[in-house]
Amino acid sequence: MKIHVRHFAVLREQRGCELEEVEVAPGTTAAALYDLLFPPGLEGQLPVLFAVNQAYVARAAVLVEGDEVAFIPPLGGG
Amino acid sequence: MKIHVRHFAVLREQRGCELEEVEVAPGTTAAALYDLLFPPGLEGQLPVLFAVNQAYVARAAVLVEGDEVAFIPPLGGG
Amino acid sequence: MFAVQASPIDVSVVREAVGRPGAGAVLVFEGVARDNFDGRPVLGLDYEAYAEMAVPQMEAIAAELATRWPGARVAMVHRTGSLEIGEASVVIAVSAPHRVEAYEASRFAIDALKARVPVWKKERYADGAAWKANAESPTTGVEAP
Amino acid sequence: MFAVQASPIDVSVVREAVGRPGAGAVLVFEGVARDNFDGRPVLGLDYEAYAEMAVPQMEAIAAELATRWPGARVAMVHRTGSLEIGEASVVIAVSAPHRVEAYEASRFAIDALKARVPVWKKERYADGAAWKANAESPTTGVEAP
Repeated sequence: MKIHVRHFAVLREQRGCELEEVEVAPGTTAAALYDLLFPPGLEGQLPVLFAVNQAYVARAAVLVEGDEVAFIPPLGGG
Repeated sequence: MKIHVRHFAVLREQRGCELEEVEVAPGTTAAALYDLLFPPGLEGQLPVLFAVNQAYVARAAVLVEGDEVAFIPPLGGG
Repeated sequence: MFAVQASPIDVSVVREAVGRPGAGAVLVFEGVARDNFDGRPVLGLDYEAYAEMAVPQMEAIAAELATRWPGARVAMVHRTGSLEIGEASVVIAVSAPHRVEAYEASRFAIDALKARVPVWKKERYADGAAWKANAESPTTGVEAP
Repeated sequence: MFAVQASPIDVSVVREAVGRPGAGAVLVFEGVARDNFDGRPVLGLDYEAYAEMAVPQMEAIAAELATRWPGARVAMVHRTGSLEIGEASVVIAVSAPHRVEAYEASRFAIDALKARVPVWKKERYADGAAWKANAESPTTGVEAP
Protein backbone atom coordinates (compact mmCIF):
# COMPACT_ATOMS: atom_id res chain seq x y z
CA MET A 1 0.00 0.00 0.00
CA LYS A 2 1.11 3.57 -0.68
CA ILE A 3 2.07 6.00 2.11
CA HIS A 4 2.85 9.71 1.68
CA VAL A 5 5.75 10.76 3.89
CA ARG A 6 6.49 14.39 4.74
CA HIS A 7 9.98 15.29 5.92
CA PHE A 8 10.85 18.31 8.05
CA ALA A 9 13.89 20.07 9.48
CA VAL A 10 16.91 17.84 10.14
CA LEU A 11 15.15 14.76 8.70
CA ARG A 12 14.34 16.68 5.50
CA GLU A 13 18.01 17.56 5.20
CA GLN A 14 19.09 13.94 5.89
CA ARG A 15 16.61 12.50 3.42
CA GLY A 16 17.15 15.24 0.84
CA CYS A 17 13.45 15.75 0.07
CA GLU A 18 10.26 17.17 1.54
CA LEU A 19 7.87 14.49 0.33
CA GLU A 20 8.16 10.90 -0.81
CA GLU A 21 5.78 8.11 -1.71
CA VAL A 22 6.61 4.77 -0.08
CA GLU A 23 5.17 1.34 -0.78
CA VAL A 24 4.84 -0.78 2.40
CA ALA A 25 3.11 -4.02 3.42
CA PRO A 26 -0.27 -3.91 5.17
CA GLY A 27 0.17 -3.88 8.96
CA THR A 28 3.25 -1.66 8.87
CA THR A 29 3.46 0.63 11.91
CA ALA A 30 4.61 4.24 12.06
CA ALA A 31 7.72 3.16 13.96
CA ALA A 32 8.52 0.44 11.43
CA LEU A 33 8.33 2.94 8.58
CA TYR A 34 10.70 5.23 10.48
CA ASP A 35 13.18 2.36 10.89
CA LEU A 36 12.85 1.66 7.16
CA LEU A 37 13.60 5.22 6.04
CA PHE A 38 16.03 6.16 8.83
CA PRO A 39 17.74 2.87 9.78
CA PRO A 40 19.30 2.84 13.23
CA GLY A 41 23.00 2.96 12.52
CA LEU A 42 26.12 3.49 14.50
CA GLU A 43 24.98 7.05 15.21
CA GLY A 44 21.59 5.93 16.49
CA GLN A 45 18.27 7.39 15.43
CA LEU A 46 16.96 10.85 16.14
CA PRO A 47 14.17 10.69 18.74
CA VAL A 48 10.89 11.52 17.03
CA LEU A 49 7.16 11.69 17.62
CA PHE A 50 4.84 10.20 15.03
CA ALA A 51 2.07 11.96 13.14
CA VAL A 52 -0.49 10.38 10.82
CA ASN A 53 -2.84 12.61 8.84
CA GLN A 54 -1.69 15.69 10.76
CA ALA A 55 -2.34 14.28 14.25
CA TYR A 56 0.00 12.74 16.81
CA VAL A 57 -0.26 8.96 17.11
CA ALA A 58 1.45 6.27 19.13
CA ARG A 59 4.62 4.75 17.66
CA ALA A 60 2.76 1.44 17.25
CA ALA A 61 -0.04 2.99 15.16
CA VAL A 62 -0.80 0.80 12.13
CA LEU A 63 -0.74 2.64 8.80
CA VAL A 64 -3.38 2.34 6.09
CA GLU A 65 -3.35 3.04 2.36
CA GLY A 66 -3.05 6.74 1.56
CA ASP A 67 -1.96 7.90 5.03
CA GLU A 68 0.17 11.04 5.32
CA VAL A 69 2.96 10.25 7.77
CA ALA A 70 5.46 12.61 9.37
CA PHE A 71 8.27 11.93 11.80
CA ILE A 72 8.44 14.85 14.21
CA PRO A 73 11.97 15.63 15.36
CA PRO A 74 12.49 17.60 18.59
CA LEU A 75 10.46 20.80 18.36
CA GLY A 76 11.89 24.30 18.25
CA GLY A 77 8.86 26.56 17.98
CA GLY A 78 8.18 29.55 20.19
CA MET B 1 4.48 77.58 58.62
CA LYS B 2 2.82 77.13 55.24
CA ILE B 3 2.01 73.69 53.79
CA HIS B 4 0.69 72.99 50.27
CA VAL B 5 -1.92 70.23 50.33
CA ARG B 6 -2.99 68.33 47.17
CA HIS B 7 -6.33 66.52 47.22
CA PHE B 8 -7.23 63.56 45.02
CA ALA B 9 -10.17 61.33 44.22
CA VAL B 10 -12.72 60.94 47.01
CA LEU B 11 -10.83 63.37 49.29
CA ARG B 12 -10.83 65.99 46.52
CA GLU B 13 -14.58 65.58 46.25
CA GLN B 14 -15.04 65.77 50.04
CA ARG B 15 -12.85 68.82 50.37
CA GLY B 16 -14.15 70.47 47.21
CA CYS B 17 -10.75 71.54 45.92
CA GLU B 18 -7.54 70.15 44.38
CA LEU B 19 -5.08 72.34 46.23
CA GLU B 20 -5.09 74.36 49.42
CA GLU B 21 -2.53 76.29 51.44
CA VAL B 22 -2.64 75.54 55.17
CA GLU B 23 -0.88 77.33 58.02
CA VAL B 24 0.25 74.92 60.78
CA ALA B 25 2.52 75.03 63.82
CA PRO B 26 6.11 73.76 63.59
CA GLY B 27 6.28 70.09 64.60
CA THR B 28 2.97 69.20 62.98
CA THR B 29 2.97 65.65 61.59
CA ALA B 30 1.40 64.37 58.38
CA ALA B 31 -1.19 62.46 60.42
CA ALA B 32 -2.03 65.52 62.51
CA LEU B 33 -2.65 67.56 59.38
CA TYR B 34 -4.95 64.84 58.08
CA ASP B 35 -6.92 64.91 61.34
CA LEU B 36 -7.14 68.71 61.02
CA LEU B 37 -8.52 68.70 57.47
CA PHE B 38 -10.54 65.48 57.69
CA PRO B 39 -11.61 65.26 61.35
CA PRO B 40 -12.56 61.78 62.51
CA GLY B 41 -16.33 61.97 62.86
CA LEU B 42 -19.12 59.53 63.35
CA GLU B 43 -18.35 57.99 59.95
CA GLY B 44 -14.69 57.54 60.77
CA GLN B 45 -11.80 58.56 58.54
CA LEU B 46 -10.87 57.12 55.20
CA PRO B 47 -7.69 55.03 55.52
CA VAL B 48 -4.88 56.84 53.75
CA LEU B 49 -1.16 56.71 53.11
CA PHE B 50 0.88 59.86 53.46
CA ALA B 51 3.05 61.54 50.86
CA VAL B 52 5.37 64.50 51.34
CA ASN B 53 7.03 66.09 48.33
CA GLN B 54 5.83 63.26 46.06
CA ALA B 55 7.21 60.41 48.18
CA TYR B 56 5.56 58.09 50.68
CA VAL B 57 6.38 58.87 54.30
CA ALA B 58 5.39 57.45 57.69
CA ARG B 59 2.26 58.90 59.28
CA ALA B 60 4.42 60.40 62.03
CA ALA B 61 6.61 62.34 59.56
CA VAL B 62 7.15 65.91 60.75
CA LEU B 63 6.31 68.57 58.18
CA VAL B 64 8.47 71.55 57.34
CA GLU B 65 7.74 74.94 55.75
CA GLY B 66 6.82 74.66 52.08
CA ASP B 67 6.18 70.89 52.01
CA GLU B 68 3.73 69.50 49.47
CA VAL B 69 1.52 67.02 51.31
CA ALA B 70 -0.99 64.55 49.87
CA PHE B 71 -3.23 62.04 51.60
CA ILE B 72 -3.38 58.93 49.44
CA PRO B 73 -6.76 57.17 49.60
CA PRO B 74 -6.98 53.47 48.61
CA LEU B 75 -5.45 53.08 45.14
CA GLY B 76 -7.35 52.05 42.01
CA GLY B 77 -4.70 52.09 39.28
CA GLY B 78 -4.05 49.26 36.88
CA MET C 1 9.31 55.18 29.24
CA PHE C 2 7.19 56.02 32.27
CA ALA C 3 4.20 58.29 31.86
CA VAL C 4 0.73 59.31 32.93
CA GLN C 5 -1.34 60.68 30.08
CA ALA C 6 -4.90 61.76 29.28
CA SER C 7 -4.73 60.63 25.64
CA PRO C 8 -5.24 57.01 24.52
CA ILE C 9 -2.15 54.84 24.98
CA ASP C 10 -0.34 53.73 21.83
CA VAL C 11 0.61 50.17 22.75
CA SER C 12 3.26 49.87 20.05
CA VAL C 13 5.17 52.87 21.43
CA VAL C 14 5.33 51.30 24.90
CA ARG C 15 6.39 47.97 23.42
CA GLU C 16 9.14 49.53 21.26
CA ALA C 17 10.61 51.18 24.35
CA VAL C 18 11.79 47.78 25.66
CA GLY C 19 13.12 46.27 22.43
CA ARG C 20 16.77 45.23 22.44
CA PRO C 21 18.92 42.65 20.62
CA GLY C 22 19.36 40.47 23.72
CA ALA C 23 15.60 40.15 24.32
CA GLY C 24 14.14 36.72 23.59
CA ALA C 25 10.71 37.49 25.01
CA VAL C 26 8.51 40.56 25.14
CA LEU C 27 5.33 40.62 27.20
CA VAL C 28 2.82 43.44 26.93
CA PHE C 29 0.14 43.70 29.61
CA GLU C 30 -2.92 45.86 29.03
CA GLY C 31 -5.42 46.63 31.75
CA VAL C 32 -8.67 47.20 29.89
CA ALA C 33 -11.93 48.91 30.91
CA ARG C 34 -14.35 46.01 31.40
CA ASP C 35 -18.10 46.20 30.85
CA ASN C 36 -18.98 44.85 34.29
CA PHE C 37 -17.79 44.52 37.88
CA ASP C 38 -18.75 41.14 39.32
CA GLY C 39 -21.69 41.16 36.93
CA ARG C 40 -22.89 44.73 37.55
CA PRO C 41 -22.89 46.65 34.25
CA VAL C 42 -20.20 49.34 34.02
CA LEU C 43 -20.59 52.12 31.44
CA GLY C 44 -17.07 53.52 31.64
CA LEU C 45 -14.20 54.39 33.96
CA ASP C 46 -12.66 57.65 35.14
CA TYR C 47 -9.04 57.60 36.23
CA GLU C 48 -7.28 60.29 38.23
CA ALA C 49 -3.57 60.37 39.07
CA TYR C 50 -1.07 62.25 41.18
CA ALA C 51 1.17 62.45 38.14
CA GLU C 52 4.20 64.15 39.76
CA MET C 53 4.37 61.24 42.23
CA ALA C 54 3.13 58.44 39.97
CA VAL C 55 6.00 58.68 37.49
CA PRO C 56 8.75 58.52 40.16
CA GLN C 57 6.94 55.53 41.71
CA MET C 58 6.96 53.80 38.31
CA GLU C 59 10.68 54.54 38.00
CA ALA C 60 11.29 53.06 41.44
CA ILE C 61 9.40 49.89 40.46
CA ALA C 62 11.50 49.68 37.28
CA ALA C 63 14.74 50.00 39.25
CA GLU C 64 13.67 47.22 41.62
CA LEU C 65 12.63 45.06 38.66
CA ALA C 66 15.99 45.51 36.92
CA THR C 67 17.76 44.41 40.11
CA ARG C 68 15.60 41.32 40.60
CA TRP C 69 15.60 40.25 36.93
CA PRO C 70 18.94 41.26 35.41
CA GLY C 71 18.62 41.94 31.70
CA ALA C 72 14.90 42.72 31.95
CA ARG C 73 13.53 46.09 30.84
CA VAL C 74 10.14 47.64 31.58
CA ALA C 75 8.07 50.56 30.31
CA MET C 76 4.73 51.65 31.75
CA VAL C 77 2.08 54.19 30.87
CA HIS C 78 -1.13 54.88 32.79
CA ARG C 79 -4.13 56.62 31.31
CA THR C 80 -6.19 59.31 33.06
CA GLY C 81 -9.60 60.81 32.33
CA SER C 82 -12.71 59.12 30.97
CA LEU C 83 -12.33 55.71 29.35
CA GLU C 84 -14.80 53.85 27.17
CA ILE C 85 -15.24 50.10 27.59
CA GLY C 86 -12.41 48.30 25.81
CA GLU C 87 -9.86 51.11 26.18
CA ALA C 88 -6.55 50.44 27.93
CA SER C 89 -6.12 52.03 31.36
CA VAL C 90 -2.53 50.85 31.70
CA VAL C 91 0.08 49.31 29.41
CA ILE C 92 3.19 47.61 30.78
CA ALA C 93 5.80 46.21 28.41
CA VAL C 94 8.60 43.96 29.64
CA SER C 95 11.46 42.44 27.68
CA ALA C 96 13.85 39.82 29.00
CA PRO C 97 16.38 37.34 27.66
CA HIS C 98 13.99 34.43 28.37
CA ARG C 99 10.25 34.16 28.81
CA VAL C 100 10.24 32.94 32.42
CA GLU C 101 11.78 36.21 33.61
CA ALA C 102 9.47 38.18 31.32
CA TYR C 103 6.36 36.66 32.94
CA GLU C 104 7.70 37.05 36.48
CA ALA C 105 8.82 40.64 35.94
CA SER C 106 5.56 41.60 34.23
CA ARG C 107 3.50 40.23 37.14
CA PHE C 108 5.74 42.06 39.57
CA ALA C 109 5.32 45.34 37.68
CA ILE C 110 1.52 45.30 37.52
CA ASP C 111 1.17 44.08 41.12
CA ALA C 112 3.53 46.81 42.34
CA LEU C 113 1.78 49.46 40.25
CA LYS C 114 -1.57 48.55 41.79
CA ALA C 115 -0.10 48.69 45.29
CA ARG C 116 2.04 51.82 45.07
CA VAL C 117 1.35 54.14 42.15
CA PRO C 118 -1.04 56.94 43.12
CA VAL C 119 -3.90 56.45 40.64
CA TRP C 120 -7.61 56.24 41.44
CA LYS C 121 -10.53 54.74 39.57
CA LYS C 122 -14.21 55.61 39.50
CA GLU C 123 -16.69 53.23 37.90
CA ARG C 124 -19.68 54.76 36.10
CA TYR C 125 -23.02 52.89 36.25
CA ALA C 126 -26.45 53.62 34.84
CA ASP C 127 -27.47 54.98 38.27
CA GLY C 128 -24.33 56.64 39.59
CA ALA C 129 -20.60 56.16 40.11
CA ALA C 130 -18.23 54.87 42.77
CA TRP C 131 -14.52 55.01 43.59
CA LYS C 132 -13.09 51.47 43.51
CA ALA C 133 -9.98 50.40 45.40
CA ASN C 134 -7.53 47.66 44.42
CA ALA C 135 -7.28 44.65 46.67
CA GLU C 136 -3.51 45.29 46.45
CA SER C 137 -3.79 48.78 47.93
CA PRO C 138 -2.30 48.97 51.45
CA THR C 139 -4.95 49.39 54.12
CA THR C 140 -5.24 51.92 56.87
CA GLY C 141 -2.53 52.46 59.40
CA VAL C 142 0.27 50.80 57.46
CA GLU C 143 3.53 52.62 57.06
CA ALA C 144 4.66 53.82 53.67
CA PRO C 145 5.34 50.93 51.27
CA MET D 1 -6.92 33.47 14.85
CA PHE D 2 -4.45 30.62 14.47
CA ALA D 3 -1.90 30.78 11.71
CA VAL D 4 1.56 29.93 10.42
CA GLN D 5 2.93 32.55 8.05
CA ALA D 6 6.12 33.48 6.23
CA SER D 7 5.49 37.23 6.41
CA PRO D 8 6.26 39.36 9.50
CA ILE D 9 3.59 39.11 12.20
CA ASP D 10 1.43 42.19 12.77
CA VAL D 11 1.11 42.14 16.56
CA SER D 12 -1.90 44.46 16.60
CA VAL D 13 -3.92 42.08 14.41
CA VAL D 14 -3.29 39.17 16.80
CA ARG D 15 -4.16 41.36 19.79
CA GLU D 16 -7.41 42.65 18.22
CA ALA D 17 -8.54 39.06 17.67
CA VAL D 18 -9.02 38.58 21.44
CA GLY D 19 -10.68 41.92 22.29
CA ARG D 20 -14.12 41.71 23.90
CA PRO D 21 -16.19 43.89 26.28
CA GLY D 22 -15.82 41.47 29.21
CA ALA D 23 -12.01 41.47 29.03
CA GLY D 24 -10.26 43.26 31.87
CA ALA D 25 -6.76 42.15 30.91
CA VAL D 26 -4.98 41.47 27.65
CA LEU D 27 -1.54 39.90 27.58
CA VAL D 28 0.52 39.70 24.40
CA PHE D 29 3.54 37.42 24.36
CA GLU D 30 6.17 37.78 21.64
CA GLY D 31 8.95 35.30 21.16
CA VAL D 32 11.77 37.35 19.63
CA ALA D 33 14.90 36.35 17.71
CA ARG D 34 17.73 36.97 20.19
CA ASP D 35 21.28 37.93 19.23
CA ASN D 36 22.89 35.14 21.23
CA PHE D 37 22.39 31.66 22.66
CA ASP D 38 24.01 31.34 26.07
CA GLY D 39 26.47 34.00 24.96
CA ARG D 40 27.30 32.59 21.51
CA PRO D 41 26.49 35.22 18.85
CA VAL D 42 23.47 34.34 16.69
CA LEU D 43 23.07 36.10 13.33
CA GLY D 44 19.49 35.08 12.64
CA LEU D 45 16.96 32.24 12.86
CA ASP D 46 15.24 30.03 10.30
CA TYR D 47 11.89 28.55 11.22
CA GLU D 48 10.18 25.67 9.44
CA ALA D 49 6.67 24.37 10.20
CA TYR D 50 4.35 21.51 9.34
CA ALA D 51 1.61 24.08 8.77
CA GLU D 52 -1.28 21.67 8.07
CA MET D 53 -0.67 20.09 11.48
CA ALA D 54 0.51 23.17 13.39
CA VAL D 55 -2.75 25.09 13.02
CA PRO D 56 -4.97 22.23 14.32
CA GLN D 57 -2.54 21.81 17.23
CA MET D 58 -2.94 25.52 18.03
CA GLU D 59 -6.72 25.13 17.88
CA ALA D 60 -6.55 22.16 20.25
CA ILE D 61 -4.46 24.21 22.70
CA ALA D 62 -7.03 27.02 22.47
CA ALA D 63 -9.91 24.63 23.21
CA GLU D 64 -8.10 23.27 26.26
CA LEU D 65 -7.31 26.81 27.41
CA ALA D 66 -10.97 27.91 27.12
CA THR D 67 -11.98 24.95 29.27
CA ARG D 68 -9.39 25.61 31.96
CA TRP D 69 -9.89 29.39 32.06
CA PRO D 70 -13.54 30.14 31.29
CA GLY D 71 -13.93 33.53 29.67
CA ALA D 72 -10.36 33.58 28.37
CA ARG D 73 -9.65 33.89 24.65
CA VAL D 74 -6.41 33.19 22.77
CA ALA D 75 -4.96 33.88 19.32
CA MET D 76 -1.60 32.64 18.08
CA VAL D 77 0.52 33.13 15.00
CA HIS D 78 3.90 31.53 14.29
CA ARG D 79 6.37 32.85 11.75
CA THR D 80 8.33 30.72 9.28
CA GLY D 81 11.34 31.45 7.10
CA SER D 82 14.37 33.60 7.85
CA LEU D 83 14.16 36.04 10.77
CA GLU D 84 16.44 38.92 11.58
CA ILE D 85 17.43 39.62 15.18
CA GLY D 86 14.57 41.43 16.92
CA GLU D 87 11.80 39.98 14.75
CA ALA D 88 8.95 38.07 16.40
CA SER D 89 8.91 34.30 15.82
CA VAL D 90 5.60 33.82 17.61
CA VAL D 91 2.87 36.10 18.94
CA ILE D 92 0.27 34.85 21.44
CA ALA D 93 -2.51 37.17 22.61
CA VAL D 94 -4.76 36.24 25.54
CA SER D 95 -7.68 38.17 26.98
CA ALA D 96 -9.46 37.30 30.21
CA PRO D 97 -11.84 38.94 32.68
CA HIS D 98 -9.01 39.36 35.23
CA ARG D 99 -5.25 39.48 34.96
CA VAL D 100 -4.48 36.37 37.01
CA GLU D 101 -6.21 34.14 34.45
CA ALA D 102 -4.59 36.10 31.62
CA TYR D 103 -1.09 35.36 32.95
CA GLU D 104 -1.83 31.71 33.69
CA ALA D 105 -3.48 31.10 30.32
CA SER D 106 -0.71 32.89 28.44
CA ARG D 107 1.97 30.75 30.12
CA PHE D 108 -0.04 27.64 29.35
CA ALA D 109 -0.36 28.62 25.68
CA ILE D 110 3.33 29.28 25.04
CA ASP D 111 4.44 26.23 27.05
CA ALA D 112 1.99 24.01 25.14
CA LEU D 113 3.02 25.51 21.81
CA LYS D 114 6.67 24.72 22.50
CA ALA D 115 5.81 21.16 23.48
CA ARG D 116 3.27 20.24 20.79
CA VAL D 117 3.16 22.49 17.74
CA PRO D 118 5.33 21.10 14.91
CA VAL D 119 7.75 23.96 14.29
CA TRP D 120 11.54 23.76 14.07
CA LYS D 121 14.28 26.32 14.54
CA LYS D 122 17.75 26.65 13.07
CA GLU D 123 20.21 29.13 14.53
CA ARG D 124 22.62 30.83 12.15
CA TYR D 125 26.14 31.61 13.39
CA ALA D 126 29.17 33.21 11.76
CA ASP D 127 30.59 29.71 11.17
CA GLY D 128 27.52 27.60 10.44
CA ALA D 129 24.05 26.73 11.65
CA ALA D 130 22.33 24.23 13.94
CA TRP D 131 18.81 22.95 14.63
CA LYS D 132 17.86 23.79 18.22
CA ALA D 133 15.28 21.87 20.23
CA ASN D 134 13.07 23.24 23.00
CA ALA D 135 13.57 21.88 26.49
CA GLU D 136 9.78 21.42 26.46
CA SER D 137 9.87 19.11 23.45
CA PRO D 138 8.97 15.50 24.40
CA THR D 139 11.94 13.17 24.24
CA THR D 140 12.37 9.88 22.48
CA GLY D 141 10.07 6.99 23.13
CA VAL D 142 7.24 8.97 24.68
CA GLU D 143 3.75 8.47 23.41
CA ALA D 144 1.97 11.22 21.56
CA PRO D 145 1.17 14.21 23.79
